[in-house]
Amino acid sequence: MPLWVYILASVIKSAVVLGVLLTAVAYTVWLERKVVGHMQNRWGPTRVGPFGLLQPAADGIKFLFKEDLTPPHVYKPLYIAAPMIAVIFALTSIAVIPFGNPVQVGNYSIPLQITTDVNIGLLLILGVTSIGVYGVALAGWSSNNKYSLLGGLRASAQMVSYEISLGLSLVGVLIMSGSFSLNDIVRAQQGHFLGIIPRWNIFHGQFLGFFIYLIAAYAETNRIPFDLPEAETELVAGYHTEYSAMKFAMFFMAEYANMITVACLATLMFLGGWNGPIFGPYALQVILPVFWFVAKVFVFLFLYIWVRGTLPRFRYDQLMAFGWKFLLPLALFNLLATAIAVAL
Amino acid sequence: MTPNLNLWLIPVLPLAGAAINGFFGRKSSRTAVSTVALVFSGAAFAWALTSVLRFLPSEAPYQEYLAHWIRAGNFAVDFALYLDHLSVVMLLVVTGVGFLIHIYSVGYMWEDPSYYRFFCYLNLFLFFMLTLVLANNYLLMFIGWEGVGLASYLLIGFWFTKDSAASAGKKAFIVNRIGDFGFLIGLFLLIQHFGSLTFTQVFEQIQPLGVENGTSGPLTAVGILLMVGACGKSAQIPLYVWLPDAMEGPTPVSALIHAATMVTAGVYMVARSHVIFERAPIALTVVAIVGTLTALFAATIGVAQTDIKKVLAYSTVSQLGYMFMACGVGAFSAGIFHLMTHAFFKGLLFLGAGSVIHAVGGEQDMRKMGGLKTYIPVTFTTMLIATCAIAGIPPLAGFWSKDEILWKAYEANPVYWVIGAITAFITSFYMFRLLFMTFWGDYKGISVDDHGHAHATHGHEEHGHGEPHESPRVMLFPLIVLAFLSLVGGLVGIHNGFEHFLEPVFGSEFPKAVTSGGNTEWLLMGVSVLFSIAGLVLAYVLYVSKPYLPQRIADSLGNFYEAVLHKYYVDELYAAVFVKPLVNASTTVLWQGVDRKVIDNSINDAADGARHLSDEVRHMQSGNLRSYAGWIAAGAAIVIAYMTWLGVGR
Amino acid sequence: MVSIHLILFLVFGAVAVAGAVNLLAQTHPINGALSLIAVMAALAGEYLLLGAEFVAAVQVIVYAGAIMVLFVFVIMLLNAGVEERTKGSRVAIIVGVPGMLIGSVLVAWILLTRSGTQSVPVGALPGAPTIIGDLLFHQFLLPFEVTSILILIAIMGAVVLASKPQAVQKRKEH
Amino acid sequence: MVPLSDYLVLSGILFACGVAGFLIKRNIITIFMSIELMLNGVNLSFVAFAAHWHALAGQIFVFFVMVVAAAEAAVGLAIIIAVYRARETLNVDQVNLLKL
Repeated sequence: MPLWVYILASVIKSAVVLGVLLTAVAYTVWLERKVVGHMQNRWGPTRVGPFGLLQPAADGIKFLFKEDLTPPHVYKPLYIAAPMIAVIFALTSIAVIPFGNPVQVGNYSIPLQITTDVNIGLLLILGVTSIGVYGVALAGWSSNNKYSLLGGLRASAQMVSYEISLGLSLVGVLIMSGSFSLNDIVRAQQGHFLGIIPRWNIFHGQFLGFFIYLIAAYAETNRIPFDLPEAETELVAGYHTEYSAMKFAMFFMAEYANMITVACLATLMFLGGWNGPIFGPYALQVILPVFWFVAKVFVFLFLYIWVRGTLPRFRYDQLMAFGWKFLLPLALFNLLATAIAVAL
Repeated sequence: MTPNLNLWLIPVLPLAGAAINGFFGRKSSRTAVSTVALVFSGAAFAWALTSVLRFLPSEAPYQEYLAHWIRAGNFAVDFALYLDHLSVVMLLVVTGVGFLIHIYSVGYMWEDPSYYRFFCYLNLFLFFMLTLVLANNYLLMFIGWEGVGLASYLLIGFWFTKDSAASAGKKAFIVNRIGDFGFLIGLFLLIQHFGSLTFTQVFEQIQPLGVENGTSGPLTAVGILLMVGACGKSAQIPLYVWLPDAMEGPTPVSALIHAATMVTAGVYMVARSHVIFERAPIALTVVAIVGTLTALFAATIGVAQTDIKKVLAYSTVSQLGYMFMACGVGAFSAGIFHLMTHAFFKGLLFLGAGSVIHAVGGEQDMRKMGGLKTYIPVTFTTMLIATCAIAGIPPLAGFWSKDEILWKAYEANPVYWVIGAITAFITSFYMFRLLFMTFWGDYKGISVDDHGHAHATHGHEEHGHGEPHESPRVMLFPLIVLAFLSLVGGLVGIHNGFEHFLEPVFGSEFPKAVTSGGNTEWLLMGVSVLFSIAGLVLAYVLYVSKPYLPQRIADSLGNFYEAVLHKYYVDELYAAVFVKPLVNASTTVLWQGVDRKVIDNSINDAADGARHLSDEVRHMQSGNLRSYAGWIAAGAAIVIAYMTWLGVGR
Repeated sequence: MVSIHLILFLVFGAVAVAGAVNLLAQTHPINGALSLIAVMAALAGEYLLLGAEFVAAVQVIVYAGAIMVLFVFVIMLLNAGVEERTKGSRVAIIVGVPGMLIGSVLVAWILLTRSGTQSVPVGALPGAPTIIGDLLFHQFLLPFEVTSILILIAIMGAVVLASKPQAVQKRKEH
Repeated sequence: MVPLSDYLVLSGILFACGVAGFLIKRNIITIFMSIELMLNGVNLSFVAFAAHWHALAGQIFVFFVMVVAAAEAAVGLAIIIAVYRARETLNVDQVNLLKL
């Protein structure tokens, strides 16, 4: 593949993915408001556009034009840098996620992911998300506000704690596929049991792993029931109390982008990635895997929202005790069981 | 090739016994302690006997490699054992007589509060003695040599609360050190010249060498130095002084260590080194002269002693002199023969003396005995046999071996024979003097209830001590066995049977002795028997029929008698010449000068200096982390600079 | 010819050195921590250049993502302020700094004069996770287990050290 | 192609910066971070040597260094917290009672 093709393909892919991602972020917000509204027996946004579909655009415009307040006692460099850090690392991790089988364009096989197939793709995602915590932590600290500080402290402790369970829940999958490459992991999930049940990891002995991943992912993304860093009833708004306008929006974007990344990862690791019934002409064969992928991500996101509409918030000591005393041993057990099963 | 004999068991068994008694004896009953001691020493004897029986058919020496010990360059010493016909004799004597004396001790020591300690030491002694005998190299032999010295020290000073016993132990130890010094230097010379201490290797290298003339050869030096060592261990002039004092120990110890086994180690060592001595005539002459002089000298002292054990001690010294005389004239097998018979009858004499002492309640002065033959008939009978044996009355054991030695001595040089024969006469005289003073006449002892000694005999207080009485059976049994051996032990020497037995070791260098026998030998034999009987008669005259005579003779001899009575003032001479100057020099120069001024002061100065230095340096310990880091950085820089200067990594 | 490898090396190296110097220059510990994170990220880049991709990933996850989070957490927890410029140690300035400088200069001199021109090719040694894992669980199994015990002890030590004395007291009473 | 010595020089610079930080910094947390900087400098030379000598053991070493650094960070930060509780300061110049 000549260099120019490579660069061109990368630019196109980046633009498309970024556009889709940001749109998805915006519409996940809309979806959440809508779904939670219906769950709570109300309508959610309805005014802007049909079914309130233009609501995200309106919100965006509002954030852009709002006055950007900087409180006087903040530590300015970090106060400004923190939301950027958050959003940058949230968006970066999408780079290594593959959406489907490589596409034949002319003579060239173009992989449906921004980077080429990196064989430590999973580790990159973990690394990048683990750095993402700095955004929240620094925001809390630099705001020079005790609510923010508490939120930041909570966020960093919580994310470091649950990252371990998250990582360990993924190791089971890694043992089964024998590779860090996300493409390989998806490829290992092709086929069916008994002709019907897809050979996804969630059905292939990793249900416990998926369960652990699910819980740890909620904690990692600071979502209900683990949204203590921004618990409005006790900390006003946690680490983003002092933020407004676009900086506030950046945290929001980061949170939803992280949700999407986590959902993508769940899809790749446990739900068979883009595997699904494929038929029809070549164009359909190209589109269908992407469709399956997006569908699974959507299901996962819906689960997020559903949980948010259902569960109350944990207390902080419960959160920590749960993470260290229940989830971590469970993850270790899962790892051990998987290793023994594979070894046998 | 001989089958594996597992010789190592023989020394290790007594060691195990010593360990068990030493660690657990304090809490155990006397029966348990004696059972352990007897079982392990008896097992050693039994194993030695079976090993010897399995070994004997072969002529070649048997070697047993156990473990590495020292490997330094080409020099190697191993833990390895060696068995040939010479060691066989020693092995059987040591384990056999040792076992008998163990049995005897059970009775003799029964009342002693440190019963277990005694048997622990005794077993330990057996271990070291067997190591000495079975070693296949000089160094391992030296270990045994030192070990028996240690055991001897411990046992002489067994009643260490008694001053004389403690100092006798020290004396034995220190005098032995002088001999060991010579021995060690001899070993160093061997290493220097032959690069080995293993018997076979050393002797292999010496075999081809010719006989040395003059005094300058290495073999002569080695021989004389080894003889110095033997003098210390075997109580020869000038290092004999410790042995009479060693009688402070319990009597079984005197019998086992200071008569039958340990003191003969020197003879064994000289015989073992016969290859060296045969090629060093000067050294051999030294051995002969020392032996001859000691024999005569000690015998004359023995005449005047009144302590029953002292008489026996000087007799032992004298008999050891005989053995060295034999070795000195090249008749090693005769020496070993006498060693064996001596072990029987001298062991018996000591045990008998112990029985006598036991009978009279701890008294050792013969002047307070007398008339005991009716009280203690068994002891008397066995003592009589032993006395006849040592006096050389045919056909008892001593006659054969002594006659053998005198005959060999005559062949070498008639002067030896003359002195030897005179010594035999004196020996006969003082031994019968002992016998007559002890058993004939009337009992002069008082009915002792309080015996000054903290002896094993103080159990007699329980049943009162009026009449002298016979010892328990456990003590009599060894007496009888040894008496039997003293009776018949010499018969193996008829027709040079013993020499032929030892031929694999010493070679058949005696064809001359067999052929040129005849009249001269018979004549000499007759003369020596005559001398012995003369001694007997003289003793009878002086101490039985005319008991007033000895005092008169003593008076008429005057100063000479005084000198003999005081053992020729040798102890006093040594004290004046060696001990006192040493003590003075140690006190003034070493203690006050070197130790106080040099060593103490330098240590104090060093401590003061360290304190002053610390006073300065401790400012470095400021408690400030960054200062520490600073010192580390500076130190690292110095190391890096030094390594750069050295050119590391170039 | 200036290769892309060299350019990347220089860029990452510049970031690392800048971060390290910034760590020295900044008076506020949180800035120091961020500089250190930058250094670590740049070093991860250097590791990628050297073909040690797994090391690079672990560098980011463990160092930047966990250890430094701990630092930041503690800084936030203790509300560490701007450093006071106390003069507690003359030794560090008078002895330590010159020592450090001399040592560095010597080492640099040795490196630059004696190391020749051997160069390290890009991706010369693929540090693939499988190979590393294989080494770690076979050849280096014992050290691996030992370090796992070490870290277990460290966790317990940290819990004991950092828990409040009253809390320990309370637990004893129960 | 980058000469090995360049990697080593970079690693040396980082290490020297760490040493300097240890010497001139007063805040105990910063000093601790200087130690981490030194460890990172050493790690770089390990990886560079691993690539140069084609020996993966160098990379394995880095893992062990990281593990030790993690353990050290856990314990060290706990100690820092304990010190801060006891003395209400993070300045090492004021934590100097451990002396004669």
